[in-house]
Order: sequence, then C-alpha cells, then structure tokens
Amino acid sequence: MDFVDWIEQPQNWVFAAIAAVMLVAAFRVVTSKNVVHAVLFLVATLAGSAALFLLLGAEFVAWTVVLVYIGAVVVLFLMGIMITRAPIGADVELDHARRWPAAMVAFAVFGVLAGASVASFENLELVGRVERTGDLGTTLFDRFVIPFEVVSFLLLAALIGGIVLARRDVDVSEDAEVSG
Amino acid sequence: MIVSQFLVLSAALFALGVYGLLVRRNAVLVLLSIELMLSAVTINLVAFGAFHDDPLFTGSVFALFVITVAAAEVGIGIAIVLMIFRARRSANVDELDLMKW
Amino acid sequence: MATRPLPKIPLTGLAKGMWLTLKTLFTKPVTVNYPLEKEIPVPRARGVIALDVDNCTVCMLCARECPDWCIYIEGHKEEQPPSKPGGRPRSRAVLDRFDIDYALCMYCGICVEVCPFDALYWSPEYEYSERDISAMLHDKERLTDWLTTVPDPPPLES
Amino acid sequence: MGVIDKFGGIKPVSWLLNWSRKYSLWMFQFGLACCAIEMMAASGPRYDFMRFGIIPLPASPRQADLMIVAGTVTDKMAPAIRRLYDQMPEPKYVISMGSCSNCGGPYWDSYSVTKGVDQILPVDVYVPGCPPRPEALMEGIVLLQQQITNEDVREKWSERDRQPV
Amino acid sequence: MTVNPQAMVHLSDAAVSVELETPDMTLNIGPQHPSTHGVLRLVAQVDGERINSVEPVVGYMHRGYEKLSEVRTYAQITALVNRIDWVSGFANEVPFIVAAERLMDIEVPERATAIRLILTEMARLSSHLIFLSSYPLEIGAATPLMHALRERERILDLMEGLTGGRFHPNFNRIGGVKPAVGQGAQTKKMSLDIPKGFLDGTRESMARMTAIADDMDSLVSGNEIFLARTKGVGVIPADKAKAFGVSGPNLRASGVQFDLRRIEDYLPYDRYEFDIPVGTTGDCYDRYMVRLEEVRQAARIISQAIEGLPSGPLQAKVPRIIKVPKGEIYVRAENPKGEMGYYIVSEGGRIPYRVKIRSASFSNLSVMPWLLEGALVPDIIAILGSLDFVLGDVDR
Amino acid sequence: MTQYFHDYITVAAFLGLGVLLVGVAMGLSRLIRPDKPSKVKSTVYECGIDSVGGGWSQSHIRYYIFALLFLIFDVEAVFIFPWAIKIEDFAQIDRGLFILVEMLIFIVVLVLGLVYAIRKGVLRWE
Amino acid sequence: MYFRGDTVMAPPVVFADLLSNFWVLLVIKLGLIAAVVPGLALVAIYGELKISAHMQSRIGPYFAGGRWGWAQPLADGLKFIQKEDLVPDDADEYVFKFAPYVVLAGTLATFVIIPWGPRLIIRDLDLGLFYLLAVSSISTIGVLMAGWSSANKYSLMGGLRAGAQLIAYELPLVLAAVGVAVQAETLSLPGIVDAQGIDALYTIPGTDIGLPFIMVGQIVGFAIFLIASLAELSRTPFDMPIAESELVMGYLTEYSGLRFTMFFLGEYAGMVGLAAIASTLFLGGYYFPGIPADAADFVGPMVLVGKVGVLVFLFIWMRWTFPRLREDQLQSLAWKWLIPIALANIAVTAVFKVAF
Ligand code: SF4
Ligand code: SF4
Ligand code: SF4
Repeated sequence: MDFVDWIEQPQNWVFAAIAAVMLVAAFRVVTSKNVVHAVLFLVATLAGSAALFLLLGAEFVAWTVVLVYIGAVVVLFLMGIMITRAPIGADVELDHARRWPAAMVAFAVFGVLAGASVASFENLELVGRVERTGDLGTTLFDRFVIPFEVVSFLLLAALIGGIVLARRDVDVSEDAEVSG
Repeated sequence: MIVSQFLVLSAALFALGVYGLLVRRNAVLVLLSIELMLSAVTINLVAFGAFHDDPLFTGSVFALFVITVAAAEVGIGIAIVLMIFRARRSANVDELDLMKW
Repeated sequence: MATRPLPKIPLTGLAKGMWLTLKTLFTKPVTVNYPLEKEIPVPRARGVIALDVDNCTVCMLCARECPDWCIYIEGHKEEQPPSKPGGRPRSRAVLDRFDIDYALCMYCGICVEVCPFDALYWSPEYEYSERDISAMLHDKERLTDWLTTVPDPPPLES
Repeated sequence: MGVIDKFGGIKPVSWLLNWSRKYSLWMFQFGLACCAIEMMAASGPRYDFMRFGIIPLPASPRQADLMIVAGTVTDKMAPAIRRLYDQMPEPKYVISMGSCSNCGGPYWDSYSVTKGVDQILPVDVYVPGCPPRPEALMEGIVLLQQQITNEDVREKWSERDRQPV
Repeated sequence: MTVNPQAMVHLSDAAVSVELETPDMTLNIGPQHPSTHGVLRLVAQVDGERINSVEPVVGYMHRGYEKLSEVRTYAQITALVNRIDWVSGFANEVPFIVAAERLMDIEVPERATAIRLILTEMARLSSHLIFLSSYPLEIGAATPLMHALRERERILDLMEGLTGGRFHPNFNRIGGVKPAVGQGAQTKKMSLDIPKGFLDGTRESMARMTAIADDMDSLVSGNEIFLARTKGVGVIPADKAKAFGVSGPNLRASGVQFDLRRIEDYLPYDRYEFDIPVGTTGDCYDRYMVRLEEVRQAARIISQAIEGLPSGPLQAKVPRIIKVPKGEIYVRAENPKGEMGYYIVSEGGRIPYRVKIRSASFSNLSVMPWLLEGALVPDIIAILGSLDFVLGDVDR
Repeated sequence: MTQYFHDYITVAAFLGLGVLLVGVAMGLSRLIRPDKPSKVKSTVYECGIDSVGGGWSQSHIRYYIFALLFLIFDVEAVFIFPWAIKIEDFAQIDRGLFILVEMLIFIVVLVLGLVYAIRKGVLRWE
Repeated sequence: MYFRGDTVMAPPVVFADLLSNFWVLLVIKLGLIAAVVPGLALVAIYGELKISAHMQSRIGPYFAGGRWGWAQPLADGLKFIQKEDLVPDDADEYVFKFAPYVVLAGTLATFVIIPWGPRLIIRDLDLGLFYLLAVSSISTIGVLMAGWSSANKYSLMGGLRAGAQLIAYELPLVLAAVGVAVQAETLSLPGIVDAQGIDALYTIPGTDIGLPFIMVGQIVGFAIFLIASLAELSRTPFDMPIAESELVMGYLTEYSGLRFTMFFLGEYAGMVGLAAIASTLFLGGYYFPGIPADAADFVGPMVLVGKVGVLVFLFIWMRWTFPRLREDQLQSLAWKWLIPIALANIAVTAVFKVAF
C-alpha cells in the first residue's frame, strides 16, 4: 500500500490530525516552562490517545483513558501541584542544562523503535472491528481473573502507600531539617 | 489504517517521554514524562490487539491493566513528590540525591 | 430553657423544613408590587419636610437646633404698614431662602419639633431620589409643594 | 473590536443592550451601616427588589453591575470601596443610599467619616433618607432604570474613567 | 475636603504589607465580605484547617460618636445614638435618656416608661429577627432570612406608626416619649399619643412572632445539617465568657443567668412576667436557641405590657431648654446585643462634657480571638455569625 | 464499523459544539463590550484590600488523599462496568457464583483500603 | 446489537433520503441541541428564581419582559454579553480563558446520549453509561483550571474544594448507576429505558409498560444518585465550594462577564442533564405507566421533560430549604456513607441477579 492509497482513507486523515495534535502536545509536555501547563498538555496528549483508541475500535479502553487518566490521574497531578507550589508564569528551575545529549538519546530511541516497528509490520492492514464492552468483560472475568485480582492488591498497596507517605506529617519535615 | 502508523506515533511519544525523563528536574514533570511513555505503550498494545483480531482482546485487556498500573504509579509518585517538597520546599529531583533518604 | 427537644427520627428535621417551604410556595406572596401598587406610609412617617411659608417667621430656631445644620435660611426685615391705621409700623420678617439639604438631613425631626410656629410638617412622601447631588437641596418652593402631601394626624387609640 | 466604542449601536441594538442592562442589575452586596438593613429589607419579601431584576447574588465585584453604597463611608473604608468599585467590570452603576453616603449625613462633623461617597466614586443616583425607606430605594432603582433606558450606549462605553464629583 | 482615592489606595498598601511572611497561611476576611455583617476585617493565621490566631481589625465603621456627643445637645444625641446598634435603634436611646433624666432628677410618667419598655422589646424582636434571618444564611440557608424579614416588617410597621421612624425612632425625650412632630399652635390640639390600631396591631403581631419562632424551629433549629454545623462549635465556657466581658444572649447561652432587665431598674420590667432563657454549653447552637427563645419571651412581655398599659401623660414637665446639672452617671441596660451603658459627664450645660459608650458588641467581639484560636476555618463563619454583633456597635 | 464511526463523529461534533457555542458568544461579546482596563481593575480581588500573604499552606495534603482515594476507586469502577453487564451471561452458564465472588474479592480488597484510610483519620480534620 | 440513532421519527417521504443522510442529520442534531440546551438552562434559571422567590413569600423577577419577568434570564444573558471581560494581571491568561470551554464542553457532551424518545436520541452509544461518567469527569479539570489560573487565594482554595467535592461525589454517582447497569444488563441508555419499559420483568397489570427501576430495587441507588448529583452540581447542601461565605465565590471569584455566564449556564445545563439522566436511569425515561409504548415516540419527550421538571424542582426545593454542610462533613458523607452503601447496593443487586 503506497502513500496515495493510505491517504485516501478518511480514517487516516483523522489519524494524521490526531497524531499531529498529540505530537505537538507531547512536545510541549516535555518542554513547557510551567508545571500546570505541562499537565494540561498531557491532557491533550491523552485525549488524543483516547481518540486513537476510538479509531482502533477499542471504545472501552478509550473511555477508560478519559475516565481514569483525564478524570483522575490528571486531577491528582493538578491537586498535587497546587498543594505544593504552582506559580503562575514561567518557572525557572524545571530543566537540566544538558538538553542536547538527552535529545540525542531520545532521538536514538525513536529511531530504534520506529525502525523496528516499520521493519516488522510494514504495510499490514488493521482489521476493522469494534470491541464491545460486554465481550471485553467476558474475557476479562474469565481468562484474566488472576491479573484482575492482582490489580486490586496493587491498588490497595498504592492507596496504603500513598496514605502512609503523605500522612507522615510533621515528623518528616523535622527529620529533614536534621538530615538536610 | 496500517499497524505501523500507530507504532511510529507511539515510538515518537515514547521518545519524547524519554527526553522529558532525562531533561526534567522537577519531579512532577518526570512523572509526566513517565505517563507519556506509558501511554505510548498503551497505544502499542491496543494497536497490536486490533491487528491480531484475537477473540480474547488481549491487547485491550492489557492496555487496561497498564492504565491501572500507571494510575497506581502516579498515586505513589505524587506522594513521594509531596514528601520531598515538604522536606525540601522544592520538587526538584536532582536535589534529591543530595539528601540521604 | 434554651434547648428544645431534638427530633428523634433522623431526617425529620430536614423533612419539616421542606414541608414549610412547600407550604410557603403555595401561599400568596406578601410582596407589594411597588411602582404598580404603593403602600401609603403611616401618617407619622418621616419622609420629607414640608414648609408652610406663611407660618414661618424666620426665627431660625430650626436651623440652629438641626444637628446636621442642613437648613439654610435667609430673610430680611420688611416694614409693614400698621395693621390698624394710626398704629406703629411693624417690621415683619420675610423669608428669602429656606433650603433643606436632603443629602445631609438625618430625618430626626428636631426642626419640626422645635418650630414654634407650626411652619414645618412631616410628609410621608419618599419619592425624591435624584441623579444629581445638588438637586437634593430643596428650596422654598419645593418644600412648599410638599405641603399638599401632609396627611392629617392619625386618630388616637381611645 | 469594540464596535460600539467606535460606531455606536444602531437603534434596535442599543435598545436591546439598554433593555438588558436595565433589567439585569446584579447587585454587589455591600452593606456598610444601618442603611444596609433597609437594603436587606428591600430584598426581603415585602419589597423584593428582585422584581426589578436586582439580583443580590455576587459576593465578588467581578460579576456585579450595580453597587449600592448603603451606609456610612468611613475614611478607613473608603480606599476599599474605591478598589472594589474599580474591580467591577464596565458598564457599572452606583447608587448612593442614605444621607451618610450622600453627604456624610449625621456624621458631617465627624473626624472619621468621608463626607459623601461621591468624593471617591461617581454616583448615578442618590437616594435620600436616613435610612431611606425600602420604597425610596426602589424609587432610586426605577430612576436608574429610566436613566439606563435613555442611555446612549456609545457614550456609556466611551466615558473614560468617570471621575467622582 | 476631597479625598484623593489614589493616595488612599497607597496608604492601605503600606498598612497591609507589614503583617505577612509567616510560615502559616494568612487568610484575610473582610473588610468587604458577605458574612462579616458589614465591615469587620479578620486576619487569620491558618495552619491547614486550624486557625492559629485571629486578629480582628476593627474601625472600618468608626464614626466618632463619643466625640460627636461633645458638640451635640441632649436632644441631638438622642437622635444620633439610635444609629449605634442600628438593628435595635430604640434600645440605644433608652439608657442615654434615662441617664440624663437621672442627672436632672426627673420622674418619668408611668405610661411613658411602659411605652419605652414595649418599644425596647420591639427593638429586641427586630434585632433578634435579623439574627435569626442572617445566621442561617451564613450557614447556607437563604429562606429563613426571608421568612424572618417578612415578620420583622410587622414590628417595623408598628414602630413607624408610633414613632415615625422604621428603626431610628428618635422617640425619647427627656421626661418621656414623643414622636418627632410639631408642637406648635396647630398641633397642640393633636395629642401625640399612641395612634389608633397600634394595640390591636401589636396583639396580632405578637401572635405572629410566636408563629415565626415555631417556623424557625421547623426550618432551622431541628435541621440536621444546621445541628451538625453548630452543635459543639465555638463553645464559650461560662468563666471565659465572664472574663471577656461577654454579655447579653451570648453570656446567657453559656449558662450564666445574668440579665440587666432583672437587675437594673431603668425600665419597669419587674411588673411583667418573663423567663430568661439560658443555654447549657455555650456553643453556637445555644446562642441561636437563646435568641430564638428570647423572641418568644419578648413577645410575651409585650403582650402583657399592651394589656396593662397605664394611662396618663406621656411626658413629665421639663424646662424648655434642657440643661443637665453638673454631675456624672453611668446607666446600663440590657440591649438585644448585651449590656449597653452610657457614662455621662455633665458640666451643667446644654451639651454633655463627655459621653462614654459601653457597647455590647465590642465586648462580645473581644472573645473572638480566643474563641477562634484552634477552630476550623470553615467554622469561622458559623462562630462569627453566632456572636451577633453589629459593626456600628463595635466601632461606634 | 460505519455506525461506530458515526457515533464518535457525533460525539466529537458535540464536543466541538461546546467550544463553538462559547467561542461564538465570546466573539459577539467582544464586538460589543466596552474595554477599559486599568491597573486597579486587574488586581486580584481580596475583600477590597490588597492581597495579603502569599504563604500557601502545606497542610492541604488531604486534597491529595481525596484524589488518591478517588483514583483508586475510579479504577475499580472501570472494572465494575464490564462486570455489571455480564453477570447475567455468566449466570446463564452457571458461573454466576464465580463472577460474583471474583468481584467481591476485588471490592473487598479496595474497601479494606477505604477502611484503612478512614481509620487513619484521613477524613478527620486535625 | 441494534442501532437506532440514524433516524429521527418517521420523516415525510420526500425528506426521507435527506434525513437518512448522516451528515445532514448531524447538523440538524447539533442545531437542535445548541438551541434546546441553553433554552432549557434558561428555563431552569427562571424556574429557580421564581420558585425560590415564592418559597420566600416573594414574587421574584417581575418587570423584565412584561409580566412575570419571563425575560429575566434573557436579560441576564444579554447583559453579561456586554460586560467587560476582565482577566486579572496575575492570572494565567490562557488557562483562565480556556477553563469555561472545558466545563461547558463536558456538560454538552452528556446530552449526546440522553434518549428523549425511542427513536429520538442523538446517538445511542453502546457503552452509554460509561461514556457519560467519563465525560462528566472532565469538568473537574475545568474547575481546577479556573481555580488555579485566577491567581486568587479564594479561587485556588475554592477550586481545590470544588475539585475534591466533585471527585468525592463522582464515585457514588458512578456506583449508583452501576446498580442500574447490573439490573438492565446493558450500558446503553435506551436499553436501560427499555429494561424498565417494554422489556421489564414486572409490568403494571393492564399496561405494556414495566415498572421503573426505582420501584424494583434501585430506590437506594436513586437516593444516592440524587444526593451525589446535588453535590456534583454544587447545590445546597453541597454548595460549599462556591458559596461558603469565607471563600467569596470560590473558583468563580475572578470571573466576570460572559465567562462567568458560561459557568453559570453550564451549571444549569448540567442540572437539566443530570435530571434527565436520573429520570432515564431510575424513573423509566420516556415511558410512563399507562401510556402505551407505541405512543412513546410522540409523548416520550414530554414525559421525560415532565420527569426532568419534577427532579429539577426537587433540586431547587432542597436548595432553598437547607443550610450547607461543612467540607469535612461533606467528605465524610461521601466516603463513609454513600460509597459503601452504593457498593453494597451493587452487591445486593448482583446477588439477586444471579440468584433469580
Ligand atoms: S430632620 Fe433633623 S437633620 Fe433634617 S433638617 Fe430637620 S433637624 Fe435637620
Ligand atoms: S423654626 Fe419654624 S418659624 Fe422658625 S425659621 Fe424654622 S420654620 Fe421658620
Ligand atoms: S444614612 Fe442614616 S440610616 Fe443610613 S447609614 Fe447613615 S446614619 Fe445610618
């Protein structure tokens, strides 16, 4: 399938548009000078990925991304930032000075990954199918019971861990005074 | 739609995440970069799943699990950031290794 | 005792409140729809001071007793022909200016009270807002105009 | 931007704008002294100035159109009042209620009272009284509404920072 | 004098920037704030949800009464003082006028004192109804406000019909009571007594007062949310209340049965039967309940007073030009907000030499820094509202 | 598949509509509203005086904990949905108990977390 | 799986072609919603003003637009259009300006799946309920954005509180809805309505319409859903983030003019939306016992609007009766009571489902 064929499919226009948005937003996530802005750009990236999932027919995953990522993770991020320090405007100390080496590493990663993917999958077409929530449920609660239960313990651990870390109220800062 | 287009996009996101991971000093931003990488992974998983047409929806199910793990990771991550912040009044990671935690 | 028994059954307090508001919803509102229908204020209401120029003798008592000094009076003496032929010519005070600054007046009524000649009255009129502060200074003519609105004193409780 | 600033409004447009401003005067709750109680009474069931579209909802000047200065303005309070007035978005109106805010009223000779709120901000309508009856306040509101009806929008828009008298 | 607003803005800049830079957060409430009853300003040092300290900044309503009283005649001061605690205007006049009368040694006719008493209790009703309306509003319920205001209008109507002012009556004269209308040749024929319909109107209104108190019971007092917000919040123990000079319903809510109506004899309260409601714990809920109960009691007193209204003149004989003999006196009274007293020093002229005003709200407010220390931030409003102060009474 | 895409084109269009409505209204307002910026006007409102105190409290940690709790239970909700509509199907093939117990374990584990949080006094204000 | 989103009623033959074209239909739907939703919001605002007034023995708006002040919300809207648009100097301009868009877009998106009649639905998504909860969680971000970007202490605190409240009550909302999903075995909203209507287990004798879920086991769920929607809408007794007097107007403090209106409108549109969803989930949507199912195409929208009206009235009624809770009480209510009860409700429903 050459480029002309590719570009003739309307899904691919949509894809291109989403991809462009995602890339720009992701770029701003890692370059933005303000933490809150970076989080908001992450929202845009995630919204883009939700749109991609819709394009791929995985609607449940897509809306999970919206519900969990945008609705909860990002809120957690924002609250975390706001209760610490969220100056409006540019923040100076966000980046290291050594940008170029990092950029090169990143570029190398991209090269390897993209090259490998293109090399192994080439022009393989996707099957167009829609994953219905119910079907997902069938396999999830049948085949993937163990991971599913493990997830609950993971979440429990995260919850307890978070609370323990966050609730070590006063003594933590006092310790820090001593050690720092 | 072909598989590769999704994979390339996800590779790009992943690379951006790596860049952010390396270059950012602020812990929250580092976490954000990790999120970026994880979402790249999710895209990969779902794309593979859609490509395979497998009746078990392994791709999507695993994407769900990845999202869950990412959520847990952020939960703990932010808790650590808060702790650092409280102790140091700053959320920069490289000041972290100056202190003996 | 201040404390009354608290509701025993949970949420009855909430329900009672809801019932009361619902009841009020279906009773007639008490609102007087102002520009369309107007209440007549009680006769004693201190709305605006009316001046009866004929009664005023320019004695200045009101101006002096006013706590806000918001009454401005000017007058001059005038020779009057004697009331009976052959009598002494009387001098009579003529009121030139009688202004009350309603931007300053505190509606205490002291002026009305002290006026020995019944030249000042309270009128319950209240509609004289102005867009300009200087228009709040009512001159003699305007004060006289209010006189028509002065009500009869209220009948008394027997 | 600012079509009205430059060209004014055509008749129906400016009528519509005036009409809406007339009937939607969100009032900044600003009670200072005794007059505030009468203002409260005016919002109460018997007088209910919400009939005129005076909605006493906003607690922040940002959403307010109308400021009723009800009560004594002291020198200590004056800067705050001025600032709150400044923070209200255009177009905005001020009603001065009661002798105190008109001119200092009973405290005309007090060392601590500002002699009239119009020294610090432009006032549209003065309501006399000490305290003015709620009806008097409502008459002031009607007066203000009349003023708004006849307003030329362009003029209202372009009046550069109206100064206090 | 023209005030330059710009210059004043800068002045306030300078004043404010001093009190900052603490590790805690500074929460500023006021001077303009929907729930500070006007223009009180609170600067609170907040640590999380706890308040470390609170500093009330008063004076935004300072109007200089004591100084003004030195250049006003007694009659003029009477007209002025009812604006101190503006929700109970009449009650402010009484102790002042009683003080002057005592200095002059004037015997006030019985009918006049009875009317004074009725109007004082009406002022109490009006003040408490304002509290009953605004306190739930601060807790978030808007409707009780309107219901209480509706009934308050009845009181104001009665007051206006009798005195001519809705709540600044200026009805007291040295030696008796009199509406501020003319006394000249024509109106001499006209008695200045109680107008027709007042007594019936009062009877009817007093029934409504009990009814509105019951309405308040069902709308507010028993409301679970209201209880959760006020029970156990802002407790003032009796000893603290006494130590801070708290008076009035706030003191009684703490369980101290102290009511000047029973102790002093500025008005003939001993003729009537009434209870003095006291609270048990001194929390916000008790303060609310005490006032609600006082509404009932005030209605009870008025009903009794209306029935047994003595006849006779309204005014004692007094000289036309009032000069108060040399001397000093302190008269205190149980105002709706608490103990209010005037200390008058007279040098024998038409104008007092010095008037010191002991206002209830100021002393009641003084307990606030202590009370709010350690309280939760969201309780500030509930506690503040329950103290029921009026800024005019605080700053004077 | 077309149906499916139409579904989401509609959704996208509606999200766009939200933006469009606000945009159009803002544009209209931009045309007619006055614009008179001033120094004081654009200062931050703080009860009529200058902004007091920048120190932002660190003790709002509990907001983080609320968000964390929410995050965890949100994830749980995600898994509950596919479960909810599949109970009947599982019950029909006599595996109802299985799916019930499965979810019960999941929920109980998370509720344990909630209980822990409550026991830790997260909801109590210090 | 069946789809029925593509036809609106039975169109006249001439337009049948045109109307079955997806794109034409889309534009029509967009137009309809753009007109109907703000309209409903305005009606809700008017209703609130009037009802609250009468509950307080007042008249409420009277002079705007002739009698009874019916034009009051219109005047308010028009007035806000001409108000100056202030962005504080210290604020983060872009975030500040963008926040209302986020909030409103989230609200509008919920209207996509509300079924007004058996065939009168914008789109019938297969995972409708899930979609609904996903999009409604977007507004939390809008609120946090608004609070943070205003650079105002009250705004920030208000934003945090509002955010905490929204997330705390999002869960009971979701979990209460899950009970319905368990019972209906589908996430699609028309499917849920049908499960209470034509496919219902328990029908009312003599009619073809079943009992709404509120009567068959979901009454607890309904109560939780209502309480949680009150909180999601920040209405009394949960209006603490924007009305707790110590925080002035919460995250709205710095918003003026049209941007404020957008939040305001969004609140009322959200109220209508949530009421519509609650009626769909628990009250049988466009079906009404006694009205034959065939008539639902025409009577359905009216039935639904009636149900929405009742619920909106309930919201208004509660708002003007109750005081508000304190923030900690509010959080305890959500975490200690509502969420456990909702989980228990799910468990009980599921057990019944399996057992019977
Ligand atoms: S009412 Fe009082 S203030 Fe007014 S003019 Fe008369 S004396 Fe002066
Ligand atoms: S006191 Fe009476 S008579 Fe004397 S000047 Fe005044 S109004 Fe005239
Ligand atoms: S004008 Fe009179 S009533 Fe109004 S605030 Fe001043 S003194 Fe009080």
